[in-house]
Amino acid sequence: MPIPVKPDQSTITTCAYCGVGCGFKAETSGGQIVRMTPWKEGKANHGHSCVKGRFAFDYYRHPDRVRSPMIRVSIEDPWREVSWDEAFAHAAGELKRIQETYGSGSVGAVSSSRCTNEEIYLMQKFARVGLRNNNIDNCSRICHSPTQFGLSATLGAGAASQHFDSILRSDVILVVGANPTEGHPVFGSMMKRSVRRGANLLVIDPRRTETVDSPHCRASVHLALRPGTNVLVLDSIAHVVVTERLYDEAFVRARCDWDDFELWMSQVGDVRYSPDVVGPEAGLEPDAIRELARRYAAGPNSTIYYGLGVTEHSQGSTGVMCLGNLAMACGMIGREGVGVNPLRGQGNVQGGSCLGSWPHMFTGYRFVTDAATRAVFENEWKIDLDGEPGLRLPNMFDAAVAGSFKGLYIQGEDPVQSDPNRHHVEAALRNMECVIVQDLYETETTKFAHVLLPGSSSLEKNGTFTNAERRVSMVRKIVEPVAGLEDWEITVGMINAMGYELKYDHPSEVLDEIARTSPAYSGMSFELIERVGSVQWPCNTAAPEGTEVLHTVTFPRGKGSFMLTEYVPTKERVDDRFPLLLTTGRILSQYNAGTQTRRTANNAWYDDDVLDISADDAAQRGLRNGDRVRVASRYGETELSITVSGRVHPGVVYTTFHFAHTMVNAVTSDLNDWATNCPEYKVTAVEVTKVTKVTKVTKVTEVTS
Amino acid sequence: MWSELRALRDGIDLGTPPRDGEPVTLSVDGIPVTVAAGSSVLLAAGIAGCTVPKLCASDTLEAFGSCRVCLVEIEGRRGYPASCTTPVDEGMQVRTTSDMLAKLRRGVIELYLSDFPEGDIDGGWSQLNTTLDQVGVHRLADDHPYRSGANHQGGVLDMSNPYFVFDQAKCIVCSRCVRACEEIQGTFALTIDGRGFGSTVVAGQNESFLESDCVSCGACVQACPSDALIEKSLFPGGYERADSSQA
Amino acid sequence: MTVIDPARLVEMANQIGDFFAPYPEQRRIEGVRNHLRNYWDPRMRSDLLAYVANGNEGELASHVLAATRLLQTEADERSAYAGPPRVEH
Amino acid sequence: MTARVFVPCDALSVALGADEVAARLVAETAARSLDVTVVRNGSRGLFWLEPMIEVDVGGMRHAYGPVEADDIPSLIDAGLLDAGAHRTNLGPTDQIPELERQTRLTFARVGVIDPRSLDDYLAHGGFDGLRRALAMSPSDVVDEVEASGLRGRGGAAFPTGIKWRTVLGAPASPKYVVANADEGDSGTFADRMVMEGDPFCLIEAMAIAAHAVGATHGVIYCRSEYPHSIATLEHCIGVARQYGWLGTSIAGSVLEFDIEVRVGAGAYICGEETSMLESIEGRRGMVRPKPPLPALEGLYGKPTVVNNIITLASVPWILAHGGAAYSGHGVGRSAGTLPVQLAGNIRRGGLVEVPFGITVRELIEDFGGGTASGRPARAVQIGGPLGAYFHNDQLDTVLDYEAIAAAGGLLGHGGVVVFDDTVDMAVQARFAMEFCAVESCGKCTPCRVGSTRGVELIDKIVLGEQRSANIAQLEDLCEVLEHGSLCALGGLTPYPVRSALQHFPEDFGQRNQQDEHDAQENI
Repeated sequence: MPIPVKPDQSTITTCAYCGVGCGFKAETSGGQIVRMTPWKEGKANHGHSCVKGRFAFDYYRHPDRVRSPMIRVSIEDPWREVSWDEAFAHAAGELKRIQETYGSGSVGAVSSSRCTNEEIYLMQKFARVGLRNNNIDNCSRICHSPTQFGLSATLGAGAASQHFDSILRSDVILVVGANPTEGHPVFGSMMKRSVRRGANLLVIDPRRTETVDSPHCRASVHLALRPGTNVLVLDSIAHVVVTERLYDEAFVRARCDWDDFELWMSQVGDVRYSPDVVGPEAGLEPDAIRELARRYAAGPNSTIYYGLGVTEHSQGSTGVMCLGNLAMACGMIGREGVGVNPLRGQGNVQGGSCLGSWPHMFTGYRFVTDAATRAVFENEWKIDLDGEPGLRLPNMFDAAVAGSFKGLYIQGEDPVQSDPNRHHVEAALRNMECVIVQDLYETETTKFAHVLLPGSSSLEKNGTFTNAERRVSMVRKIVEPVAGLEDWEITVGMINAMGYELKYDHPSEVLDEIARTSPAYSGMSFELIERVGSVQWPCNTAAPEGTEVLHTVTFPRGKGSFMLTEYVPTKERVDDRFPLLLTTGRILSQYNAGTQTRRTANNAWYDDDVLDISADDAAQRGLRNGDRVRVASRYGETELSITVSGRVHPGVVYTTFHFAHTMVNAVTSDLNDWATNCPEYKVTAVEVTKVTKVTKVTKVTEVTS
Repeated sequence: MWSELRALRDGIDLGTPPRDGEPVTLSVDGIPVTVAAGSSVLLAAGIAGCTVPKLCASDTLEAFGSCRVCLVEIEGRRGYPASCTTPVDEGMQVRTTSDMLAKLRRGVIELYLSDFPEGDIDGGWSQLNTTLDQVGVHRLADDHPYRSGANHQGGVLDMSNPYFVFDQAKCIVCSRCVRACEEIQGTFALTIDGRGFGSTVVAGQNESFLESDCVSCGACVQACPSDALIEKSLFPGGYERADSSQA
Repeated sequence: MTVIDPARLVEMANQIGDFFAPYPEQRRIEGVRNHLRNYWDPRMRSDLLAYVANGNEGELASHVLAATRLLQTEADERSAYAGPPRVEH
Repeated sequence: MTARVFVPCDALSVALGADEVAARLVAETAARSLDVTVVRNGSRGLFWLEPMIEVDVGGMRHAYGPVEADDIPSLIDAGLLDAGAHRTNLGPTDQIPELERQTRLTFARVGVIDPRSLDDYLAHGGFDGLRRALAMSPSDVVDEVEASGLRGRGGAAFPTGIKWRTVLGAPASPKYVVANADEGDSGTFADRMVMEGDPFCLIEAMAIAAHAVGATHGVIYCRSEYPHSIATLEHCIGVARQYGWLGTSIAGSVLEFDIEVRVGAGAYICGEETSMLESIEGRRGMVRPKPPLPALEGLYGKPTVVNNIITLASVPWILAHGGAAYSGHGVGRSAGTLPVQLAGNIRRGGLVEVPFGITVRELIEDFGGGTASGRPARAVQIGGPLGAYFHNDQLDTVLDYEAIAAAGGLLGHGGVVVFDDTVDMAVQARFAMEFCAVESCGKCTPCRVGSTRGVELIDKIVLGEQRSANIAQLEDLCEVLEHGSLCALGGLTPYPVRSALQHFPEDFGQRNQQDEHDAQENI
């Protein structure tokens, strides 16, 4: 019969894919999800969706799911299925043994932005009360850690200043290093809607992306800069603003530190940042830089949206500061239609940043070195806390290679595929004595694990996510977790096994604890979110239902601070051996490391990473569309097929990193951001050569071994 | 503020986007109702509790006025304007039911039914089913003169997208999918090809959905009132077209 | 044994130094000092200090070297502060 | 002194051999060393006389027609240049009865002047209307148009002054003037004749409209089937720009206005004003719902005057001579003149500009000379393919908007198509439904599906299948089409269908009982 199954139940939840955080209705029939439909009342998506959230949900019932806890002594051994209790006891026992042998600081944990706020909070609590150190990091280390750093430094809050709807009030939209229509599709649709209504779109991106040019949405200025010259170009834009006196002096005098502003003006106002000097170095027309600066400054309401094209550089944090400076200088902050907004990659990257999963910070971006903050948590947890920062994830790997770091509890992460310098990460993991991985599937990283804890997908648990606009929304359990425990219960089990006893009956109690200890969340509760649908932090007595637009009256740090943003060229340079610059990104139908989307029918659109190369560069190398090529850098090499594309300029090649076997992170550089160690994924000097049959066979063997 | 986005409610379709505007008071079937200026008569009627049947209208899309089911009568105006495309005016007096309206709606619905697979109506739960219930017509009589006319029951069945089907036999050419692709998603992958009775929804340059620029966001599936675009996951045994023989 | 390779520590410290270089003298040095204090594991700091003290001063930029020396004092690192806020709530 | 001979250049005359006539004339006069200038004028609209050439003798024009190229030697031999006697000699042009009896206001210059000559235009009162308008305030210009009683000649007959006042009052900018030259009604050609015979008049009219409403841009949307019109317009717009009648500081005033020609792609529906706007904007020609009125949200969402070519072409005369002078013609609420286009089975087809108030019979018999076939006229379709069919016993109906409406028809764009007694009115009714089906944009369901069902029903009726049920259904369908359609295409299709059914029931498969019974058996 052609009559469709009618769902018997519908539950509102939040999509776990990207940082847009769309509200969905999970419709079930007989306990099975039959479809996901976008929730009209979802304040992030207003009833819209993308191919991932709307359709790509089958991953949760894929045969590859890990269905039981497993342990093994050596990574050469086969897995042995065990009970949860045995797994917890074994894992905790190993961590304690390592600490006794190598010291308290020899173990750590890393949390996942695909987990809920409550789960991320429990992971940092695990490190602090279970491991008794600050060796806790989160996966935004490799994506948006510079956002938190750079925006905190300038504006005082490491988060988007606006809500998504705000873009409909913008006259000018500046997109820097982001491709919303692919990476944040539902927000991208909103952006296009704003452009169709007359907003002027400005794009800074090395590629001619879909955002630059698509039907009825075209950038009026596109600065296709050479990868790695972000700070140079942004300083040049600031130069135009300063030298042409396009800044909003009244705003700066009222809201910002004037002395720092003058210091900043003297720096960016220098002739070394004039478009005539910068243009040739960045591969841009000087007048295009001027045009973009003038349009942005003219507003009346200009807004900035940016992505990993800003952060994933050795000057990632500096680049973010450039954006904060620019917005303050032009008075484009503190009302609807303006602002500075990071587009977050994963569903809960903002939550990952907010909830204290940092080696140097507690929840709400408060330093562990601050005794008063420590006292709040010591009082809540009834335990003495370490007052010194711990190791960051890359430093944990460095320390593991050096032999001083031996145990790691990884929640829902696949650093072997997604972290920089794959060989270094593998060496680090090999050097550890206990690697605990909590994940939905076996991954590249679980090959190095000793304990495998079956994670629960976002369809299998209760909690909250915080999206890229600081919006905290409800995640609801639609189906039972495959191995019986939700992720937060697993971490609670680990904490208890470490010897610190605690008990929560429901994740709402964890959010209550976050509210008790964190000023920006002080008004937050499941009850409130249930009542109003979703809540943007800060949520407190002054803003009992949350805050849509930040910085309307003052900045959290008081006066806005102009930071000096000297351009320091990356050490990664092209030369005769590696004459091309490789930059990376993502595509609509696949998601990050692809662990979920690769297990859905989304492969129909994109079933492998490909390398985009300009026609010039392809011709020089005798390459044609579809050819297999070897991509080699100073760090490693891999093989990909090419697409000859008009979207990249000569000298630039581009790929995605959705597929494990392509090992793009074996090629990318191991340089990273000066402030946060966020990897420089966006700039790697490479050479591309056609694969001969012999090498191809060799490579395939290597990959499958 | 932001009404067009934020005043949308789950499970309720006001027919046209809610507006931010000065209050305007009118009466619908004698019931006074106050809505924002710029709102449609259809929306006002809904708020007054007078349900007007509709097919091409949705509160997530701008009014289009193609289905001609939401016709009403307005005191002092000629004819039977579509309530979706008629903005409210202060003091306007609207009638949503009359013998003539019932006759016209029935007449329009019969035209739809004359090109729709009968087997897909009983037991269905689409917007079309709701509208048929409201108008009170569910099938053409066996001897109805419209029977055995030209139709699209052998039209395209596009299964290329991994997640949804497009079955032209069930397409009522309301353009909701086309408009959703433009207004909501902004991809402009869908269009109406052909003219008049030959008008059909096509993806791209008359390609399959998978080959076209369609990004599979699902906005078209969400918008479709007649299940011509529908999730494959709702057909556990696989999608099969209803018996295409029109009596 | 050092917690991580000292060469890596030197590289990181100089990279931090590059950022603060354009600031006036005092803020430049205190900026680096504050960053190391607030963001680095103490073992990384002490390893760097030990390495530098071991005749490797020349590997650090002069203001970075000055900052490592300040780390050894208990001065109030908030004076002339040029880095991100240390405590703001 | 150089003699001037006029040979029409409009599409119809050219189709009948005017270019060959002109070429032959040039060649023959040159061979005989005669001092002759051949002027290409527009058509006078006396189509049965085309190609009709004229010679200027002492300031009076004398006509010859129809003329073939091979007639040229004999014409010259007969003293063409002195209006000599010849088989084709029609006498002084102005005294040709079908022309003499017309009241040519809008078409005063058409056929008289060289359409491409600005000098000719100026010598015949060209731009007098604009000059006078520019001396008036925009509101006063609108008053003048209102006073004229001019109503839209495209078919809807909406008062032009009121439309202009709405645009004048709209605060948004920029504003547009769009001239609708998508003349798609079968049997109509008035727009074409203006564009090919007096194009500066259209330019002047649009500039007047621009001044009146505050518009800066004009668009002439012309159907692609009119290549001569397009070429002539492009040429004249260029000339107008060159001599300061378009562009900035028009005629020394502050008026700034320019015009572009956009070419349609052959869809009848693009003559509907909102579809036309969609098409100009680069989209598929689909009807937009109204409101918003194009006067407030028209081209690119901005206030827009959309007028038919004839409406616009009436305006310069009104401004030059005053609204009152115009409204002095006509009857009742139908003021001024109507350029009627006689076509179909008619002896003397062509354009007839007459004041409202004349009867249909006068048009057909006095001007048209009855049917071409000589057989009795049986039906007359007035107002294009969607106009009602008039029975020959209704021919005394007066030509004015209200009277025609009262008789169940509509005047439309002024097309009058005559049929003799051999016509099958069921075929004509079917044609109306089929026309709707072919030209439907497909947006609204009554028109998209209903037109096809209409064709099917008429086929069944003619075959005698369940005749009464099908006729009842056809009447219901007509009701749905009339009241339920989005635009006039579906809304008016019932007019020809119903009028055919009502006045000519005998054509609709009147079968005997046995036939009906057999037909039912066969289902």
